[in-house]
Amino acid sequence: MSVKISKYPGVGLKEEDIKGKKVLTTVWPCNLKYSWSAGVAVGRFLTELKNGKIIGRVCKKCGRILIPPRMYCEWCWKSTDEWVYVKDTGTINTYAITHLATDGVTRLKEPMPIAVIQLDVPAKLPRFFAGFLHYLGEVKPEDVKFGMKVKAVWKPPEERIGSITDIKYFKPV
Amino acid sequence: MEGKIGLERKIAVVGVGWSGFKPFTTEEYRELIFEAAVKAYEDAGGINPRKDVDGFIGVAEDLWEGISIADEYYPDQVGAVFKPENSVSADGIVGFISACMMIQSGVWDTAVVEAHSKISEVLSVNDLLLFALDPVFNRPLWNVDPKTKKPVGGHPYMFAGLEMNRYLAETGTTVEQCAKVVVKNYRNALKNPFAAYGSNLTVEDVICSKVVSHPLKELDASKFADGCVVVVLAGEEVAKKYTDTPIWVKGYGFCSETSWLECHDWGDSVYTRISGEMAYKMAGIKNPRKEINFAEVDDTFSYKELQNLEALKIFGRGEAGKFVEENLTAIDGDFPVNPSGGSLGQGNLFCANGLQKILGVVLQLRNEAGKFQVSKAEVGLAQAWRGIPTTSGAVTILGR
Amino acid sequence: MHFPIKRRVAVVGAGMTLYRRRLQETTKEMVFHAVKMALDSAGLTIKDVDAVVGGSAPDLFDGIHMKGENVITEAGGALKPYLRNFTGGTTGVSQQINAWSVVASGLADVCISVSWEKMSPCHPHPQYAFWTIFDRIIERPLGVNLVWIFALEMNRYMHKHNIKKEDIALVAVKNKANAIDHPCAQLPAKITVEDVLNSPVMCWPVQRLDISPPSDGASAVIFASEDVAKKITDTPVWVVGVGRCEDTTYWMNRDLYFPYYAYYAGQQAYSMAHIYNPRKEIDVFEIYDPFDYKELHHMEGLRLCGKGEAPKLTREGVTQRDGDMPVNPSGGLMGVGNPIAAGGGMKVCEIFWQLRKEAGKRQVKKDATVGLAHAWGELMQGSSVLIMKV
Amino acid sequence: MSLDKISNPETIKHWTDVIPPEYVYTVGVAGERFFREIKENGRIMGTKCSKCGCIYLPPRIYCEKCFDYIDEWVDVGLKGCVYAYTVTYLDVDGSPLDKPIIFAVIKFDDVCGGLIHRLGEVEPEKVCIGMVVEAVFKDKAERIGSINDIKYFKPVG
Repeated sequence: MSVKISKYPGVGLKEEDIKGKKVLTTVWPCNLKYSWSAGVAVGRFLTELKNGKIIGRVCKKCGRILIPPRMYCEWCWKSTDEWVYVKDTGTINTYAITHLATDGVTRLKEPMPIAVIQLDVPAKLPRFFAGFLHYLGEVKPEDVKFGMKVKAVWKPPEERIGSITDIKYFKPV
Repeated sequence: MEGKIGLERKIAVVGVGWSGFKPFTTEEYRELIFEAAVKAYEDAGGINPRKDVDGFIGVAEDLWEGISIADEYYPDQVGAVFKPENSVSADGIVGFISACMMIQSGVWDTAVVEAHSKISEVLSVNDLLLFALDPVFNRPLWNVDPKTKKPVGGHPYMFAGLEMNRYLAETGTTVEQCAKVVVKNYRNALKNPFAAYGSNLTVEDVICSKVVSHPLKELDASKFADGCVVVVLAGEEVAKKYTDTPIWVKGYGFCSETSWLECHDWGDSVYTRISGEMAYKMAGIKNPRKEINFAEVDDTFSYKELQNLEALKIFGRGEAGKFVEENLTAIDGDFPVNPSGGSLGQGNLFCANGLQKILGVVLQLRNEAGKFQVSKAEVGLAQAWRGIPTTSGAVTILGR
Repeated sequence: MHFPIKRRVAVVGAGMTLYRRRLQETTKEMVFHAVKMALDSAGLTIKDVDAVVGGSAPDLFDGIHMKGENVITEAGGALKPYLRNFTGGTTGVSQQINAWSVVASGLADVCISVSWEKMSPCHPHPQYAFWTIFDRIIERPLGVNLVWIFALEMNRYMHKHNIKKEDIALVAVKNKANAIDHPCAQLPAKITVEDVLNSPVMCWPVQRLDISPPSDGASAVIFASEDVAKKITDTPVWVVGVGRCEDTTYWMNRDLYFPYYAYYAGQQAYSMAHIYNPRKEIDVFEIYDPFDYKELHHMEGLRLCGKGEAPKLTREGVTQRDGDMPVNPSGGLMGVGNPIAAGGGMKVCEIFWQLRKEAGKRQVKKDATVGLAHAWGELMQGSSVLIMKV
Repeated sequence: MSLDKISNPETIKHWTDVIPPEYVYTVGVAGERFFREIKENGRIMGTKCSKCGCIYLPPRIYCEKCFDYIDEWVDVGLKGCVYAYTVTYLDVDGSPLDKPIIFAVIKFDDVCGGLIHRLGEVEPEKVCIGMVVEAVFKDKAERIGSINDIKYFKPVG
């Protein structure tokens, strides 16, 4: 730090200072509502998930299959060309085992494995692959391995709503 | 390659593209951006962003998208992957100026600026406007119902009401004159094929519309629209490679007034005045009324157009209303203002308002504006404001 | 990028507040503290300032929409050109690129660049705000947590190069110890590798002591043109290179083991600064370290060592303050705290102080003349690099 | 290159969600003193710059003109005048309000800034710019140290 500066400003507080109302505060519960357009690509992706299928877009120039699908190939910078169904199997590209819930403080009762699933799709550019983030199931956390073959476990058709959670999780095969 | 650096380096708009400009669009916003980018790159002589563009500037404000760090979702659809890219949370014109500064500092030759609005996705726009207030001194005036979590206590347009009240009182402008702005811009929009809200209103229609926050009426406020604008900029030496009709950036300025609404000058648009002065100085303009032919200024609320025109010194203080009444600012008038229909006629695009203004000016300068083409278009001015409850604005002057 | 940069730009002042989990100061007050200190240290007054660049990460931390507008006056931007840069975690350095261009373009002679973050208002925990950085439709419904993606990246990195957690924990040990000498530090500590390995698991392989804390804080630096800089100081710190790069949004479609975004951002800055061998030609590094493995990851991305070699350098003490290649002598985000944008801002301040030999107890042993500040962020996809030289 | 668009309205999909965090803001160093004065003493205090004499309301820890720290506190009184006002007929969600709310920017003598607050005990038609108004506080027991401890401003005389 600059040797010339002797004091740095700031008044640190403890959680109790705020909870115990030692300092004045104002509160605002924000509840912002949105209804996001899924658009052409993700809209179709969700529809197909409801049908129990995974669909991607093909860029004929670089030969990639883009999943999650998008209407443009960011690499060639052109529109993608056609739709293609892919199998719901893949390998674990990387995984982690979470002990935390979404809010960042609540601890889960059971640690849950999550993974980036590399779908079984021919990869034309080595750095890129098709796939997405999802839960792993029917496997003990300590048994999860890199490169493990996995397959999607779908919710029963009547429970599917057209969401990424229509896949319950991926399980090892 | 050797060239001028700094403000002497001339910059041209070589391509513009747009998409949407509708109250509701079915595409995802990134698909809208892609569409606008395709048009802009084609307009710039068919450039390939992966090869020909040195840098990109994105303009986005998190909560208008419902995404934290909106910049994350920016690179793919404009072709910016692995390219220098920067984002500003400001008005579109500030993004445009950021790109100009990068070109003038010598690191980039060609730059792309993108701004968009997907406001139809935001179901709680007014809650969000309150969320922009100072949480200690201003926001507690509203209560949040603990059950519904909905804030109550008066429409946030009351900030526009306060400004309008003070502006009318200080200048003697009348509500009829403000209504005339609405009538003019909605009529202009009828001539503009991509304006969403063109209609044939009368001054009475405006004055008799529902009062939101006296003196502000429902029709004084612009309605919202989705849309995206992409602009391609290039330094002098490369601009000619891309287009035969470069539109030169003659000057720019941006300014923020204060972060304390209590200190805001409610009757005047101080930020516009200062950013205007900055732009005039850069462009060497002494008499804006004479040296500029037309303007696209912020009109998210009707009185704003008058207030901004006065702040820009195009009209004297308190005179803008009179000139609007005399049809001086009509498309065929002496000094056309918002010939495209402005935000009132085309819809309020929030962060993208500034680029929409630039788009309007560029089309005029290229004589490509069709039915809303003004007769004399040598130099045009674009100005934008960030909307309530902010005090930030920007100006740019473009010329043939 | 063909043009020679003719207008030289220097950093002439820096300031920062304490970094704490909760500060009583409002966002406005924090920003004023930092800007005031930076102006004072440069010997400038507000009248000398032509423009202001602010930088701050998500609005959902401060809980103020369009939060750039909330600090205009405090940042010194009242009635002046003011803009807010915002590129997520990289903001702290990418805003310096914006501020640099304001001066380099000739628009301004003196520009304040202030970064701030007040994460404490967000409840139940600032982490919650991070849920909203994920894809709205295909990730958020899974209940994603920020730590997840880092755990995924860390695991991939460890797997690819066969790196042990012990090696990564060394970074946490080093940075938290470095922070002991930093007067603003939030979490300075003398810890051991065992402490890290025994700390609670957040998301395997990430444990509590692998992570930097959420913080409140602000930092500011002053940019000046050559004329002004030479008038007010004998030791201006010149900005010689800037770089910024972003990878695709679809992080789950690429191999996470190597940070190509850092590589390309580094390349841009190196070529602008005419640096061919960064390991030899740059003396001191402030590399973004919100998680301990990120420091190693980015060292590889910035070409300071080969792929998978960074743990070895750390083990050998090369990256210690008295080492051959000091990395994060400030204590980094692991030790000083991580108020997102201000975290990057702190790194720029530290390089400024190191190059001016004003870092006191934290001064690196070698004679530092060239320094690099790096920040990284967004969906593990972006990097900004700033190279400075005395 | 072709751009596919949605042509079948049945395939339009939306994903609806909320952003739910709650916020607790500290009122700051200057705000702490300001609101405690309101709560305990029913006084409206500003801070004064000893260099330029400028008084700030809401109070700040610095002078924006001299750009330096200030810590002199002065009572600005309870009376101010209306600088701008508006009568709001709609609520935040656009529904009509039972009773219109009058908002005003209230300026105090020789003070930089002022307060934005509601007006009460006055008919909307009677309000005018320049009108002198006075703060009406809640009962001391009800005050919590917030800007709402002032119920509203009412016309004087």
